[in-house]
Amino acid sequence: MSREQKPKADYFKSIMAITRKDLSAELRSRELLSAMLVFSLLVILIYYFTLELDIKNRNAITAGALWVTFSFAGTLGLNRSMAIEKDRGCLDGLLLAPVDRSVIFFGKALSNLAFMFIVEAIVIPVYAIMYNVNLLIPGFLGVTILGSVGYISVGTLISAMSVQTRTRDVLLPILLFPLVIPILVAAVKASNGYLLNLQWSEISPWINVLLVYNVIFLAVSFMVFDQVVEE
Amino acid sequence: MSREQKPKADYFKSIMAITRKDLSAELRSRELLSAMLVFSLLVILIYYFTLELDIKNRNAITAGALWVTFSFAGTLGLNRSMAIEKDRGCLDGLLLAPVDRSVIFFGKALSNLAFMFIVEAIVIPVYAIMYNVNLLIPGFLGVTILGSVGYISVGTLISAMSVQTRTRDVLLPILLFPLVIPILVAAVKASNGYLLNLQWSEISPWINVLLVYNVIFLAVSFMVFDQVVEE
Amino acid sequence: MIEVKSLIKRFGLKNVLAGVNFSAIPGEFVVLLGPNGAGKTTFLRILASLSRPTLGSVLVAGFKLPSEAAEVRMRLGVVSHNPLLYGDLTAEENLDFFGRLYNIHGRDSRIHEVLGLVGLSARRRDLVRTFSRGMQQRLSIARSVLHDPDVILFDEPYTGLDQDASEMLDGVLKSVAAAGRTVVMTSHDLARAEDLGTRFDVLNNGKIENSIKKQDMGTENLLAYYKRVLAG
Amino acid sequence: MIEVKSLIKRFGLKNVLAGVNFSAIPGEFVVLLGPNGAGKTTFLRILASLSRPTLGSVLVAGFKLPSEAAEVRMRLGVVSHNPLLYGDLTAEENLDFFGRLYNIHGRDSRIHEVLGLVGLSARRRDLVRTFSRGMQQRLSIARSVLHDPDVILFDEPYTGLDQDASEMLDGVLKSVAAAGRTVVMTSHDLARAEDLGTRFDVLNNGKIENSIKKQDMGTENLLAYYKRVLAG
Amino acid sequence: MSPQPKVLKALNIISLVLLIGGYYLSLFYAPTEKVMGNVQRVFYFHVATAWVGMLGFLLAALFAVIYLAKKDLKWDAYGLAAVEISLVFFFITIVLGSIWARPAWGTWWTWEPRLTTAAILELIYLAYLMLRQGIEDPEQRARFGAVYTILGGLSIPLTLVSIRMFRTIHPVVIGSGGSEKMGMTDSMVFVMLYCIVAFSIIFANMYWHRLRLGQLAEQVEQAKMKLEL
Ligand code: HEM
Ligand SMILES: Nc1ncnc2c1ncn2[C@@H]1O[C@H](COP(=O)(O)OP(=O)(O)OP(=O)(O)O)[C@@H](O)[C@H]1O
Ligand SMILES: Nc1ncnc2c1ncn2[C@@H]1O[C@H](COP(=O)(O)OP(=O)(O)OP(=O)(O)O)[C@@H](O)[C@H]1O
Ligand SMILES: [Mg+2]
Ligand SMILES: [Mg+2]
Repeated sequence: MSREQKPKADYFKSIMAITRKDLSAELRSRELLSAMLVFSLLVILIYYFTLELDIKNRNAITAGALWVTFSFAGTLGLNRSMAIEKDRGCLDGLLLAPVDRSVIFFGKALSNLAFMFIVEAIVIPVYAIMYNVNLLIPGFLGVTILGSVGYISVGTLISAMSVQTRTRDVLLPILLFPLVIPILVAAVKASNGYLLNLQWSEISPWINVLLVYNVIFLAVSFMVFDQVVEE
Repeated sequence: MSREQKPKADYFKSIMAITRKDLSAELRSRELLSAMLVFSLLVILIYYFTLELDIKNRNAITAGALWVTFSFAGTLGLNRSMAIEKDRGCLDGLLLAPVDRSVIFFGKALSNLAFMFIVEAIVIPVYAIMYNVNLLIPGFLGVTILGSVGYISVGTLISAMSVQTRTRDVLLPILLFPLVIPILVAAVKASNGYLLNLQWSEISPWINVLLVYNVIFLAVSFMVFDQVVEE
Repeated sequence: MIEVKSLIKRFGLKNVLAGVNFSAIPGEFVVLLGPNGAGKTTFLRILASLSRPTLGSVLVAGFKLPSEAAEVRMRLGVVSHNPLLYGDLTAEENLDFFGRLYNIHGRDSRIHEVLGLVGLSARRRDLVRTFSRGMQQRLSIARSVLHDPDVILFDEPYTGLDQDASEMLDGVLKSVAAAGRTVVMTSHDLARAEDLGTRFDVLNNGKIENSIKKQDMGTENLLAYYKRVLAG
Repeated sequence: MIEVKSLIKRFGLKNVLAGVNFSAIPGEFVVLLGPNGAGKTTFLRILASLSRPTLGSVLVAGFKLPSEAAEVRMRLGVVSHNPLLYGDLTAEENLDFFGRLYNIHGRDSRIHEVLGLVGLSARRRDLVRTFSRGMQQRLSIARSVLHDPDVILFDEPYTGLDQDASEMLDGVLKSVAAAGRTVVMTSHDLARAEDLGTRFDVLNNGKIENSIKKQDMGTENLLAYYKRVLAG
Repeated sequence: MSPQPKVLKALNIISLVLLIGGYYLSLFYAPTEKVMGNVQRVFYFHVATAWVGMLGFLLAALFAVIYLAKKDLKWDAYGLAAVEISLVFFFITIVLGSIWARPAWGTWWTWEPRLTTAAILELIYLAYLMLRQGIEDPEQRARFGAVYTILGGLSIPLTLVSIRMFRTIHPVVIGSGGSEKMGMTDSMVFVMLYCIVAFSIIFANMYWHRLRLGQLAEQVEQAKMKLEL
């Protein structure tokens, strides 16, 4: 029996199996998405309630407010998505499967990204209507996508770590936020550039920062992921 | 054997037993407090970074920024404190004990309040230094205490509910924030009154709101607590 | 003493318990048998006041549930599928905490005693979360008998216990039953059940389908009896 | 085929496994015995590639751990203390998901088959989180044999199973062993162990203290043997 | 525990002497800066502690890579020691900066990229300690810690370039044209370089002690274990 080869599952098919499992579980309960959405709206409301900014200031902070909202909602999503894996020991189940660890990373990252995009796709128009700003700017949307990819790639890695600690519910934002602040700042700056119709030369450095961080974070996360899921 | 009476544990002693258990577990690991603290600092930082407010605006939002920070850090604390009860079925263990449900409520609320106060006692001076505002105003501190009591009393109730749902990590802020917005707004307004040295007549309505909400929330939470912990 | 009349428990539209009648007197040791998903855990949780009956009357230790729950709880010792312990406290601190809530006199010496009983004296200063499954189960048993309860509800208490611990638990259960307590236990281990119980009830299809005293069993062994009942 | 040489596993400064030597050939059914906290679960987790050895060499199904873990995993069926199932998926969806990861041909019919085997066909469309303990354990067993593994590692698989399910599991294990697979199982149920196993290893104080084949046991029963080994 | 090796004892004395020398040079030898006056003397320690602070964080990232490759817990201990000491030094940087900022900018703290990124860096490594605290198994703790220090190490460059990306009041010294910054005389440059070297040696000294402390703690644990058995 021993050393003869058995056919392995296809790399991409396995990734899709994981993503599909997450999406279909979510489709049934819709609890994660609805939680992220309601939470996003609450953050926006609380922002305005406690800050009481005047109109002029409001426009200047659109990108900031949106990104704070996305990152808090994102943590919620990341936490939950990994907690599902940990609850009945499912993560062990995944780890027992004969797939590369990077398959697990990409599978989870993809479904996390999908949740993030769905939330953004709803929050951005709602925000645009509520505060009467035009957000349908291709550049702005592109930056949002770029920023989300970077955020989710570190986020998936960190949430896989934090969920295995005793203080899992509290540790994720603490570990994640300081690391992604460069991404958040660059995304906010670049978005503001598009919203305020600045020159490309003023926007491009931030886009570069975003691209560099995306590449670095994705590469590092992908490379070290097996270190954080194995005992 | 049946109907003869057995001596019950003293009401206040039982409350203290629960609070003490929480505090001594926390004293050992200090994980909850450090998490709440670091998280608070992060929220303040993110605020700065994404909003980039100018000096004038900053002063006006001190109370707002602090209360947003407290409420986010508070959710973290509440969530964790109840998750500890749920993890190995401990909540069932508490419910099996021959103490009134209100004992459990007050015991948990007291330890949550203690955590909240400790966090505030550190965050307020740090904020005062970082933003260069004087916060050592008795009225301001009094309002902080009042607001925290209200927040924690509903918070303890809601966290007992949310922790029993499947989506426990995400549900708490969603259920809690809309309920405590009156408290937050009143606390922000009253604090601002003290910070900007307004007349008592301008502050007192908000203090009244706070007092009324505190009494109502405490009374209601205390009364319905047994409904949410029992199956 | 336990008395349950036409108890119904519904989850959604499914009647998990569909009219259970049950009673047990002091000194009686009832083993509750039944296939997976029969509702044994659900039944015990209701007796333990952890779950409310949808319909029906429940009397435990002479008090009504759910109205006189506090009195019932004082007299109740429960082992459930979960250990009901705090992972961040040591074994000793866990027992001390529950000891306070149960208002136990001579708490320290009693804790010492039960820890010895379940063979965890050497590990009493270790955090519960580093315990192996069987060690948690042992502590869970210690916790349940700490206040010398009148009524004992044990849901598969032998789970994860090794030979020593199982024999220890045999001893505890026998001495408790001999002291005139009421014991209700579920188990899938029929050999053990046969040895300990004084009565065997089979829960199936939401009802107690059969109940037999040990002295009435004659030459039939428990396994045969159980299979016969399930076969209808 | 399993071969373990001078395996050490340390938690902090505690050597939970202090030099375990162990081997099992195809067709062998090893029951791992030992008191609570002896390190049985720890040992099985290492064999299952879920935990890394601190020191020592481990060979499972002819491949080295941890370096050739992926090959090992393909040939491994594991039941652990946790069900390893998604509560928010139905029984069927859970098996379908794992079936994809294991690249099983004729997935649907195989799932149908194992669900029938563990007696959950009727509940296959129900969410796993509404299952009772024993039902989760059944599904967990179905999951572990889905891909017809060469090596089977079962940690107290009888936990929570009722009579029917236990007999089903007996059957599964016997047929698997007869088909030349390697089985390692832990259990505290010596009667069952004696019936199934072809070899009995006692893990104690971080070492395999004794190992005996069934045909060499003579008239001594397993309980007596186990107690004698523990007594030193 | 073996007594301190001779080199370490010598290093203790050298460190002390260097520290006293640093005090002397910065407080008395260096010329008083024209615009800011005596507060500017804080500058020498401010820069030197910032340097060793970041040095430790970088070392930790390096050790993390080695740990992940070699899986020898020794490297984890090295990394942890570097982070702990650097956290202290970096905290001193922030405090000294604050003390300086009070007269220079009229505030203890201002929201400005260099200061903010410095604060974030400190928070990253506090988070690192919290991560370690939440994990029992030393091997897992080491792995997670290593992964996190590598990610944290990526943030250090950003802190460095932050002052170049934003318009800011925190001055840029190295590599800038030198037009706006305070006029550094040669003796000022000398004191600065002296302090950087001195603090590097002090860092090495403390690092050695911290490693020995770690080994001692481990021995105590082992002794305790033996007693229990
Ligand atoms: C990564 C951390 C830091 C590094 C590498 C750093 C480095 C430096 C350097 C090299 C100078 C001298 C500039 C010159 O002489 O032209 C300087 C000046 C100064 N730093 Fe920092 N610093 C750091 C963090 C901080 C922090 C956290 C604060 C405040 C809380 C601070 C406050 C100051 C002040 C007030 C000055 C003098 C500014 C002036 O001349 O107007 N620094 N710093
Ligand atoms: N929260 C719930 N929601 C829906 N159904 C439930 C819930 N809890 C239990 N059930 C169902 O109730 C039935 C009885 O479950 P219970 O846990 O009482 O069984 P049991 O007799 O203890 O089984 P086992 O021997 O496997 O432990 C099962 O069919 C289960 O699916
Ligand atoms: N993460 C951990 N940290 C520290 N100690 C641990 C950890 N996991 C297990 N242990 C210790 O390792 C020892 C062996 O545990 P293990 O779970 O392997 O025992 P076991 O033989 O499976 O026992 P049981 O029969 O009770 O299941 C126990 O003393 C336990 O306290
Ligand atoms: Mg059950
Ligand atoms: Mg075990």
